[in-house]
Amino acid sequence: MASHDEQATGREGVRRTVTRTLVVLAGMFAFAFALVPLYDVFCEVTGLNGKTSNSAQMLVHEEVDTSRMVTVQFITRASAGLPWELDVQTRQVRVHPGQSNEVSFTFRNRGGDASRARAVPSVSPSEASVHLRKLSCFCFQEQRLEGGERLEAPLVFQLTRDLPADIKTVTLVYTLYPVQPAQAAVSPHGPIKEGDSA
Amino acid sequence: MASTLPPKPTPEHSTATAGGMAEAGHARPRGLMRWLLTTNHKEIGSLYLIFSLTMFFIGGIFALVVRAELFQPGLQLVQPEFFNQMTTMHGLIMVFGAIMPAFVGLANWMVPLQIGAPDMALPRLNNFSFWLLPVAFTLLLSTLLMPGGGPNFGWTFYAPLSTTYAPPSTTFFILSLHIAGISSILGAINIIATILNLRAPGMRMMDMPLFVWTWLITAFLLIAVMPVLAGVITMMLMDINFGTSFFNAAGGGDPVLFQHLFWFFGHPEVYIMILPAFGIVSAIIPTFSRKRLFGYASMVYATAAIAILSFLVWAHHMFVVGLPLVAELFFMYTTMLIAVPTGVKVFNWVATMFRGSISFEPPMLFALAFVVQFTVGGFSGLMLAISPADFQYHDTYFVVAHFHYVLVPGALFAILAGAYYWLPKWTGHYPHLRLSQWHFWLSVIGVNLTFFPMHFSGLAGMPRRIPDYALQFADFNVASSLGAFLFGASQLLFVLVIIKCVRGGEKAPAKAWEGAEDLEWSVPSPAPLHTFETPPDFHPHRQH
Amino acid sequence: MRTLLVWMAGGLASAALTPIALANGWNMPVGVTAVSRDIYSLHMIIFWICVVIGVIVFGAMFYSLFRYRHSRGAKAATFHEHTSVEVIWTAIPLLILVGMAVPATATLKNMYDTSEADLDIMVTGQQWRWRYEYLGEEVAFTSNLGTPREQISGADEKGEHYLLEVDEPLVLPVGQKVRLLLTSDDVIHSWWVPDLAVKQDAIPGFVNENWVRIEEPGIYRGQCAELCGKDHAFMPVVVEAVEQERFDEWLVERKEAAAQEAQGVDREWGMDELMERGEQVYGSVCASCHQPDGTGNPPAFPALAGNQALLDEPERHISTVIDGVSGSAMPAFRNTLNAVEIAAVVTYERNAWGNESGDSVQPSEIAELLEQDE
Amino acid sequence: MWQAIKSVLAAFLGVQKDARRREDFASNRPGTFIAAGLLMGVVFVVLVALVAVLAAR
Repeated sequence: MASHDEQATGREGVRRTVTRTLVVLAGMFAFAFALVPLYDVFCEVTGLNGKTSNSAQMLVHEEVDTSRMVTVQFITRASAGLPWELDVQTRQVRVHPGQSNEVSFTFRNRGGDASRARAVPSVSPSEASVHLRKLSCFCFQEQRLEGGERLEAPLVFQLTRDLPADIKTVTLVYTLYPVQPAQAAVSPHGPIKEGDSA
Repeated sequence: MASTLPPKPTPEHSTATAGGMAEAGHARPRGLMRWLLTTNHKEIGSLYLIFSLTMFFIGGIFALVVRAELFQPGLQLVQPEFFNQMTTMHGLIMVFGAIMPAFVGLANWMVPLQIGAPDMALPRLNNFSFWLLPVAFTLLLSTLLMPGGGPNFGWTFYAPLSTTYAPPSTTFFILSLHIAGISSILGAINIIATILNLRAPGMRMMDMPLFVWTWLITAFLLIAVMPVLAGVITMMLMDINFGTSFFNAAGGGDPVLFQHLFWFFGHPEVYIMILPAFGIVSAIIPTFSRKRLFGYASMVYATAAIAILSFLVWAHHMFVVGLPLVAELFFMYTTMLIAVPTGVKVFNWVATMFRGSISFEPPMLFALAFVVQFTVGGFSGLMLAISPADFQYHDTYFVVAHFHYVLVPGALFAILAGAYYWLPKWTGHYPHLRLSQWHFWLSVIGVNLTFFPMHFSGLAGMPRRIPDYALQFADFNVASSLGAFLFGASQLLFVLVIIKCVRGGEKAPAKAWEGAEDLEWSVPSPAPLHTFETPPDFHPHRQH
Repeated sequence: MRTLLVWMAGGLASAALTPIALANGWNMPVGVTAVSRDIYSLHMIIFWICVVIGVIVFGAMFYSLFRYRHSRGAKAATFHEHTSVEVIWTAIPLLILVGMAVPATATLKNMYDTSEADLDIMVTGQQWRWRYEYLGEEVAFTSNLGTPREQISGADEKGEHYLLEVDEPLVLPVGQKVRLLLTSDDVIHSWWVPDLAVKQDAIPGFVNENWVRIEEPGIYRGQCAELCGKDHAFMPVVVEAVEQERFDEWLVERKEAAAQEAQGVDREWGMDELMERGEQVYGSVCASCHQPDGTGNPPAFPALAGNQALLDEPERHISTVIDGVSGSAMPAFRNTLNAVEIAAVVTYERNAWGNESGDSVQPSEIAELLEQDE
Repeated sequence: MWQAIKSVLAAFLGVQKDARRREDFASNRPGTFIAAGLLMGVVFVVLVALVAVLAAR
């Protein structure tokens, strides 16, 4: 800090200060955008917000914990602007941690025209989302259905053994949202994969 | 706005002496062009202050529309759509148009005078950053006339209400906020450059008056968080216009992310609006106690501590969005800790008064009211920090009471205190004593009548941002509305005081207040247009 | 001097008023759950701590103002720091805060323990109503503002529960742990009942959890707490807590009523019947945006009266009501209204306010579209 | 460095002796203090987070 300098060198100091603050400024602006992916990573690691991974995970081979049962509830919802329905074959299952399970979901396009949609998952309590591993899920990609078409899609998941003991119920909610062509093109949260409807 | 400037608050003779100074060989432009092109820190400071006062009245009128509608249950004057625009605009204008520019204006005027600098480090940039403001706020106000109306989603503009569900004018709202943000950033750069480089020879950092210190720290906060705000609103802009989904769950985005980013900016922003107030009060209390500020070093350190902690508490605005338990606890603890350095400040002010020699001129009255009422706001802040209790307080009038106590009898009273304190230096005259006292007492009564009952309506269960309410909240709202109109009307007295003070009044000497010691009191009153062209002699131990 | 006296009088008056204020129910409600009582006591503890600190600090301040007045000839001392005093007044608040943090942490942990619930309820916020689903019970309904518009505009006298009444309250059993799962169809809402000390944001695309165990039967009223657009003030929450037996009966009644309504689907409905029912439905779910006279509030809420596109395209009219419009305030009513209600309201909209299409929509047609057999 | 850390800790609490403060500001090495400040900031966050994690158990 140029506090003891004379006025003449003061101009030099001003230039230096301005350069430095501009660098900090640019850094902070970039940081704001960096926070978006950082937040996603943070959420995935800590389970903040009940976000789940949006790509397939590997099965963790571990012994099934038969000493306790966890209830997994499934709730399906469809948002406005989409003549689709999403149903689940069973509303809830009781599983042992460590075990892998399969549940079947049905998509149906009630409308007359083809359209695209994406099921957005959310897990509650959010702490459980770190321990929920999806080996296969329809939610990894968007779906395209012709008018009147129906599609069965499986969810294969595993609750890992390190699921905290106080979590006895895990609720998985899928909300169907319409996909507008523009939306699919640019997403800050990674590319949305085009799924095949078969 | 600029063309209707009231009589120049800078002393008239300053124009007369201007001729032979500074830009030798160029005749200084006169009239409107003089104000458009000025690079003088005192003139720009005055422009900022006048702009901020104008915005204060516009934002105040919006508040009075809100209070008039809330005077009784039922919808009488305005429809909910318009009511929401009024609450939103009131918040945006008061935060970005009134409080922040007022502090920048005070900094422009006083920082060079307090550190013995001839002007701000970057005078032309200074002019530019001011003139961005009228552009930004004309644009913002014009959104009210656009189809679908202006912003109606609260000053916190939570997504998706402010993106997918927003009125078409939102793009212009974002643009105006960008411009205002750039103005703040440029102002901050200028202040930092001035403070770090242009201090009088011999003045070390720890010799600087606290107003300079608090503004230095505030400027760093601005540099750190305004770009984050710019980032957030850019993301909004992209979500609205370019089909991205940063905050749109339908495209894999997250509305809660918006709140994290907003409050990462928003909480330091709260301190941006209060730290310079600490500086002003820390100048006034010692002056009128005729005693050195108690714990100068602690004050500086506490300000720095508050600034650092302000980056670690943002999620206390989000206790009910469903954070995990650990996050909830973390932010509760950090928020409670911020009470410690804040408490230190209040204790130091009281200790400064203890065994002083106290007199009650208008600046001191406002400063004392600041200490008491800001502390009341601090107490409710401490209550809000208790996360389980916040489940009941959150988004109610209790919160409205809290932040208005911090910002109105807090920040605003400090600005008024500063104005009364430095008016003799700006105009060469003391403000009219009787009128100032009337202004003070009516303001104190008005402000408490407005905001104190809000604690009760909030605890009784009244949510904020509603145009109509259940019958059990009626009495509180009658009181609040009456208080608001009283407060609003009494601010007209302030305008009267300023006009009278510019025109004439009791002449003030260079050292207008007996106990005042900082460098600004060594130049004549009114301060000539150019001061400290040769650096003053600064004796470090004169003050500390 | 006079100044000082006024200050002190003011201070004393507000200090004296505080207990009166608390006694008159201006305070946070104690509520009817264990959690609400814990929160209330935290609130009161921290309040009294603030009062004590306030009395000490302001006491010292006003003492100084009084005692060391310049007008009394006070001479200023010269001290300006005192490290041990500073350390003490830093350490004491720190200790008080730690003391506060301990019970607060315990309460918070309890509030976060949603495990082992007896009943799960899905709460969905929608501009501007709440939808409740009793998971596993096949019971679901929406809860709209019950206050007539005439009371809001001032044409009628305001009722006792003005703005805090709904057409159908959420019915919960007392003594049971009820888990609430909250989400939203559009913007962020917040479900709040002060007596239950539950306030939780409902966020589109995400689910939040909270829980409540009500101890006393009664009717508890609250409101949406997060700004959610124009009618934010008009989406109340009403919870009716009843004994377990009454709750079981209510569930049965609810299911029977739904079954009865479903029967109405198959028969042919007359125009007058549909119009009458439609007007009723329109008034409770559509009128707040599209206005009672169908003029709407463009651009956000289009007019229905004289809307040529609506009259020309009956299929699109129906599908808009069933599926809503993405990214707008127009929700999908497929789960909110049944086939009869949808048919009635569409018929009403096509034939009211000078809209004279003359066509009527039968509940059976809607039912076919919805394929409610699944 | 130890001196810098002590001063930063004092800053966190907002309490500092005039003499020590004078010493700090006599040294013309802001770098040390910024480094110490950042370090203590991180330590502080980790500490509070740790307390929160333990309390949540």
